[in-house]
Amino acid sequence: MKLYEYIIRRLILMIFVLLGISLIVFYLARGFPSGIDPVTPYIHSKMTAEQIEMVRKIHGFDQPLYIQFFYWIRDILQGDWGITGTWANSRPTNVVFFSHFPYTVELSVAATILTVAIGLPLGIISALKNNKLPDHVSRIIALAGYSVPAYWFGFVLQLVFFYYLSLWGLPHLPSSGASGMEGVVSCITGMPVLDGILAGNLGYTLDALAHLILPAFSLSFISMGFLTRIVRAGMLEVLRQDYITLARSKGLTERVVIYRHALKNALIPAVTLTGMFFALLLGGAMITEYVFAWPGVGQISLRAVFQGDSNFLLVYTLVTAAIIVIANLIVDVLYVFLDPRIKY
Amino acid sequence: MKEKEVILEVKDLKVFFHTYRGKVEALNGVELSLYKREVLGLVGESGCGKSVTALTILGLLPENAYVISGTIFFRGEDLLKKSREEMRLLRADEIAAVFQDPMTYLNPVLTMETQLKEVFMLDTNLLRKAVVWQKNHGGKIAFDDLLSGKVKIRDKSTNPKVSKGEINEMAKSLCVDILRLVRMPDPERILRQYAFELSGGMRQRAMIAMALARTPSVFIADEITTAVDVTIQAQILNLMRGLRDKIDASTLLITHDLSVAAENADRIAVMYGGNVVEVAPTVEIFKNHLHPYTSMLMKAIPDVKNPSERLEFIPGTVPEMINPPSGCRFHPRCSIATDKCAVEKPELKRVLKNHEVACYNVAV
Amino acid sequence: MENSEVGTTKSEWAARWADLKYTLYLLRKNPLVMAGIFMTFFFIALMFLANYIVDPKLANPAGYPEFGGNYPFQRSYVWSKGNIINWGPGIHLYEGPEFFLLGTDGWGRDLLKMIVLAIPVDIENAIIITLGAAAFGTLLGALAGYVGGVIDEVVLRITDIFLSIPYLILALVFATMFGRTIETLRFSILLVFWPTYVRLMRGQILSEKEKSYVEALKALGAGHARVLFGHIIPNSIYPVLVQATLDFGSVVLTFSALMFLGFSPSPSLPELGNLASDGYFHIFDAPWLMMFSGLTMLLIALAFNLLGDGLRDVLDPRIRR
Amino acid sequence: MRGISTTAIVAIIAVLVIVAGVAWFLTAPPAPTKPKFVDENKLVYESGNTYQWMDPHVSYYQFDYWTIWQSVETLVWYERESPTELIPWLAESYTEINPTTYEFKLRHNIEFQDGTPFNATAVWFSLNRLLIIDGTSGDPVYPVPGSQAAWMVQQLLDVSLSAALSGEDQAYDAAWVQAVLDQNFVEIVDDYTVRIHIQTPTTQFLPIMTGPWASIVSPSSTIAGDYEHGGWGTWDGNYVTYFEHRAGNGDTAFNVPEHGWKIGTGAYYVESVDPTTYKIVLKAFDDYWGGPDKINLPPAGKQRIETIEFVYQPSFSTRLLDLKAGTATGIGVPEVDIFSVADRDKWVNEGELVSIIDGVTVHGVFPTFNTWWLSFNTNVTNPDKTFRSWQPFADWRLRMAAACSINLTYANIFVNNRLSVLASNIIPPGTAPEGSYNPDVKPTFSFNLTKAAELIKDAYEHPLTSATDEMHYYDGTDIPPDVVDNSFSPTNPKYIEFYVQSGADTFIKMFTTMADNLNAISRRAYGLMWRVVIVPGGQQYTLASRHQIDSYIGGWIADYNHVIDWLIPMYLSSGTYFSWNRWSLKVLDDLCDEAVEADKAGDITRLLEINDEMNRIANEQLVYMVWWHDTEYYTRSSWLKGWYMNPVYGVDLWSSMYYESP
Repeated sequence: MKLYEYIIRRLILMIFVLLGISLIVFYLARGFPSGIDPVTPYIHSKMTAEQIEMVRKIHGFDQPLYIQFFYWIRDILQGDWGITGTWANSRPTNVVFFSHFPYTVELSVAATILTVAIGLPLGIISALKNNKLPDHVSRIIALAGYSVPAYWFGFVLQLVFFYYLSLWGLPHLPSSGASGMEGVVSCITGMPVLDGILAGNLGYTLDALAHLILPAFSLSFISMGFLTRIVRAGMLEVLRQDYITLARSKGLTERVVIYRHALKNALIPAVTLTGMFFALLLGGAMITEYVFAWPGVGQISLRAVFQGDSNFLLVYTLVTAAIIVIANLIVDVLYVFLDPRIKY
Repeated sequence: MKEKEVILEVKDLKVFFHTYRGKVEALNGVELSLYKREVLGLVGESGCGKSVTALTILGLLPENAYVISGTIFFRGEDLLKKSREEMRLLRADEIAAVFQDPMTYLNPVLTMETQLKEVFMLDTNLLRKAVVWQKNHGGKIAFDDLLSGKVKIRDKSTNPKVSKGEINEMAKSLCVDILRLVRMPDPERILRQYAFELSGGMRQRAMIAMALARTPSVFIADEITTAVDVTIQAQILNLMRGLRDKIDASTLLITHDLSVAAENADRIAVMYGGNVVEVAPTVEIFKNHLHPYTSMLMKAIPDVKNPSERLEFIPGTVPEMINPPSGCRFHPRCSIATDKCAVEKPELKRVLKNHEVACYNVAV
Repeated sequence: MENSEVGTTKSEWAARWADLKYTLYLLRKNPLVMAGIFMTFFFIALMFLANYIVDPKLANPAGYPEFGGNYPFQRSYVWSKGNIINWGPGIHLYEGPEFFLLGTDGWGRDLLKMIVLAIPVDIENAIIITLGAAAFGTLLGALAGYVGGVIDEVVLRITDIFLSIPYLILALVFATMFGRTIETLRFSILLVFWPTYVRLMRGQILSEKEKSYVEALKALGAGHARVLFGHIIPNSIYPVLVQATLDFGSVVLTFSALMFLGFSPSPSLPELGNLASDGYFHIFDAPWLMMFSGLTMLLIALAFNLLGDGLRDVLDPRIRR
Repeated sequence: MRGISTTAIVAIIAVLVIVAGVAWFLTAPPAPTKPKFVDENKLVYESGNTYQWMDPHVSYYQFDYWTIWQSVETLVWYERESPTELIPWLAESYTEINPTTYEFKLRHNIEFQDGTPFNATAVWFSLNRLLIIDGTSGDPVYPVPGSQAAWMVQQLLDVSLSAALSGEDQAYDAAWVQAVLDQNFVEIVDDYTVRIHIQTPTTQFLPIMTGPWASIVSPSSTIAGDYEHGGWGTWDGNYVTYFEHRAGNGDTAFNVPEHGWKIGTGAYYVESVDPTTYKIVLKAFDDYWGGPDKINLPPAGKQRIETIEFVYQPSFSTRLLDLKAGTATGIGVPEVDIFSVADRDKWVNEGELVSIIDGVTVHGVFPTFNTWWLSFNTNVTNPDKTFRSWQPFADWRLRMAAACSINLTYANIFVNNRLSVLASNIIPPGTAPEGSYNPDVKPTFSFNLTKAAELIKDAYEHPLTSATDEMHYYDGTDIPPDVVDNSFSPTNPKYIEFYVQSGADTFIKMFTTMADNLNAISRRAYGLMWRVVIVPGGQQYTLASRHQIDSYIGGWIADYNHVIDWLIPMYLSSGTYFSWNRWSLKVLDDLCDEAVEADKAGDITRLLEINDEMNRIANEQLVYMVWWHDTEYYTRSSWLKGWYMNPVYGVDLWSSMYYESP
């Protein structure tokens, strides 16, 4: 099968997956008394009862659930993603979502970079020093990474790098938020750091970076564990291979043997993992964003959950799920370029 | 036949492996000496420690292996006393090896070019001078010229300034040459390909080329013919023979196939259970083999003259290395064994001119 | 298999037993996994003993007779004077009849005792959730893998769907819809964790199905159920065990995370996430509350992850070779 | 296309069909629009606050008022339509016989919740009980004399009998009780007439009499409750013995009416109080008289709410869930979270709070008589009560430097989301009498870091070493010149701490900004370090009252809406906050006396002049850094009708409310 055929096949499957997801979430979010009436966000003080009824008719809120679902799909396809009550009243859901998405993107990128920067070396070290002290140390760090409660770690970081540092009058990191200087530079990309750079405002950029450090680190510390583990396993596997013996017998230096011959093979699974993590983060790291009051989609979706705002939740799950599925696909396609042996 | 100078000498080499299941005594007291420009065939059943010997000489034993005792003298220096870095340098330009299964021994995700070029890149000094030489004399340096020493640049003079691009060019062209040398068709294409895109023979040649590229003085060929079918075997062996005339190297030809050894080797050392039991020139060993194990091996060779005769097989099996038989490891399977054999291990001693045997009961 | 008597012959089980012993031997050689085992045992033991070590009545803030339960607010977030840890200025230092090693929570309850009482709550729920997810996932996966065909496809797509829903959102929405009860929480977390096992088991079954002994059994006319449950599943259960042990940690974390986010049935329920959320509003003036409850969570998760990690290594065929 | 396996498609369609089918069968009936609390005719209020004292004569906390106001009543109370105008309530009428004597005619046939009739004895008992419980309800860990409500009335009487006002601890013995009773505060004329004698005439007498402290309770039930709780045996029927017990045992815990308390005349009685979950349940008092013209009951035909529950729920998200799920009628929403209930953009741009949750109304925002200020304390003592030689805020330069280190306008917009009104001085808008709030009195500081730097540099070069006139020892004697040592340097570093209560994110953010700005100036260069200390709520006041901290963020809700009520505690050297901060400015003291005089004489114009003058001086001296006047908002279910709140106490009163479909 050709590569493009494979991709097309996956894309078609994706559509069905997304359908299933929205069906489940739709049922959960709309099917229960405790869910709010989806028409609410559409209503504003000037509206008459007739107008409200009209809205109900248009979006099929007066229909039974399984019919509402098809109304909803129709609206989605027509690009009408509904109105959300979360965070700001009477706003098109997509506007709200994509106004907060950049923050999540910024956070995810930073976290992923950190993850790779820390996790990769750790994994390699612990593979090379297999069952020696460095191995045990880095393995324990990794294990701690994925055993740590996200909010607790965030809190410890805040306590140390915000509270105690500021207590002693030392330069300290901000405890929460994405920027301490709202509205100083015009919003172009929506990502504080990038905007700061584009506006050439050094102070703003540094401030944004300072806000970014803690949440990014606490996220990366968690995903780092998994990366370290998989890199280590991969390296151990590869180092057992015969071609490493040959490379050594050629008299190559250890550096070349490891970084040219071993790493490239060991990296393949790591790439999958990193890709998946990035996708998951793009879905919004709810708890971390909640603890650090980071205005990303994760935090709003949390608010949406608490407010029972089905319109937002539906779009949110749909988009993030799509991101995850597509990320899967991209990773699989990446294989072809990473590993010459694989063909679709 | 006058004494030749010894280039590699292994004395009483004991190597043990530690595994979850216990201690494996892979080598116990291997005695071996390789003369300059000769081919020594190392013969034995699989699992008798041939490859381990090779790896020990290369200094590539896995972590769980330990050298208990012994010495390996190469040009008068003990390899076992050398640091890892020294061993690396040695591998880089003195001792080269070719292994048996070319599929697993070539890196699947790197192109042949990468894997071949990096070998030349080990000695950029040489490349630089080659580039300079080209600039001065015009024309083009082929790998043969380096081998035959037609181009006198093998000296330790300071390396001249040459751009990286040129060095790469040089290395590339050398790769092409060397692939031609091992009789690979269309080298440029091969260089762009990956291991899995090549046939078994080609992989084997590629590996030989890599070994060759260092113009080594000791050349360890570990079962190079097992993984490939008979026709390719022939080609490869011819290639080896051809190369032998070109490069001034002594070869340690490790094989379980007596006929291969017979065709190629000047001398043959027979190994059994981690010991060398008999060493003699090829002709000698075929005419008059003294060790009972050797004679059994001989019987196991099909005879073209009277094929009707059914082949002998060696009773018993290769000894378990975890707790090997005491004394002479062959005695459980030996027809002429005495009580003494079960007690103490026979030393390899010279019984005839250039013919050594490790057995108590050989009648000379 | 010379005797025509089909089924789990002695030799087969003997082999499994030998394998198990070898596994234990390997475990003993691995320091990390030993640490994991000890910690796990510690917590499990604590789970059973907690209610004897600490009087559960103390979870009820009025359980301090010497204070008559009056002015509970005044003893909130207390840190005993003379405790070795010094949290810096602004901490209300308490000089009173009893000494709180880890300070108290908002109800003036001894945090150490509350943590001891909380451990069983968390571990019990985690066990229920993990076992539920594992059992359900395994059975479904086994079925899909063994039967194959359309059922396989259907099951796979469903797991696809569940795996692509963003982490937590499903659990959150479910919990929101069905109210704040322990049962709801358990089920909502189970929803998040079961698909992995389906995938895992299915893969195992597919590889196991091809093995010759299955052919042999079939040839000897063994029933499907017998082949599946008597032979295939037992032979491919190891990875599920490992996955379950590894998941256990994250289940504990997820469970307490939901509690932390405010899905707790009652704010005074001694549960780690609940204690933490009480502390969350006082992270700067009463850090100990969140610090120690979170630390306990970390330790529990760490224990099981160490165990699972070690098991995975030990059961790795490459090492067992 | 061969790529896709047909089985896959079949399977997927199968899935969809199945799930759709499931959805079909499980489709819940259309959501019942009626919340649970409506069916149960119950009002559930969830908040992160807990009651502190359930006793009306003890409590001094806004949250307690909320519960108390539902169950007790006073002689005079506020007109519902114009909520700052006073009307007779339990009293039928009142007359001012002379500036120090008021006569109250009491309403007939009003019954307490326990069935005993309301009469003059009850009034006598209640008001004297208040005086007897003088500051003795202090926190046993940190006794805070006079922190409680008694002083409100005591200021009208012989202040020497008040720990709060006289400053010295009282010996709460029989003699003292007698002395208090001898003041003859309440004189019983006949069963339904009382005369109240005060010693300092004032126009604020009636407002004071509306406070919860002045509420009238049923003697029998109250005494019974206290005896049972205090374990004092059986009552001999003599009120004096009870008072002696009450006073003598004042340091013991106060009655937490776990099994209910029917002591008031109000619309609801306390059914139970759970000290473990802080849950308070109030039940409708069926024989409630309904207030004058029944204004305190729902309109005719509307059913009043049967049960009121105050639930402690620390987690805001849980509260939000309950509100949404229809299990809570109203919830407390912290300022940091208001915008997960209301629409921030609408608020910041259009200035109206609009709920974004179905079936929820946000009432507000309303101005309250509440001021937030940063106190600068002098005469700070060490924990062992010895005088501390480091007195940073005795130095005007450091006070001014701190005040100049933050831009309040910016902070109120970007940090506080415009949820408050910037203040020019401590008097909130709307304070009686008319014109007390004078926006022309401007603060003397503004955001200016260079000025701050200059001031600190000056304070570093010429440190204040001699005691200034507003400084004196704890016991009031003057301080010799060589005791104070405000010198600081990198080799001899000093700290200045801002105390703020946990959870007050706005203030924490602002303080951190100030500390950062100031540290940037003075930490390296001069070794002067500023830091923010976060403490559990209320602790900053306790520490301040013990003169142990340099400065804290203070917030004060007016006890009763009158300018004197601000001037005395804020500016009089013996006034609560001023005495905590250990300030004593002779000029202000004199002006206070003048103001009181003017007030006695009813000379309002003079009073206002003095008021302005005092504010002007305070601004010059920078005794406080006044920040802003708070506002209030209320998140309630839209089903709750007839909603109204009393601005003086910043609480909404539910007795006249009822449920109706929005």
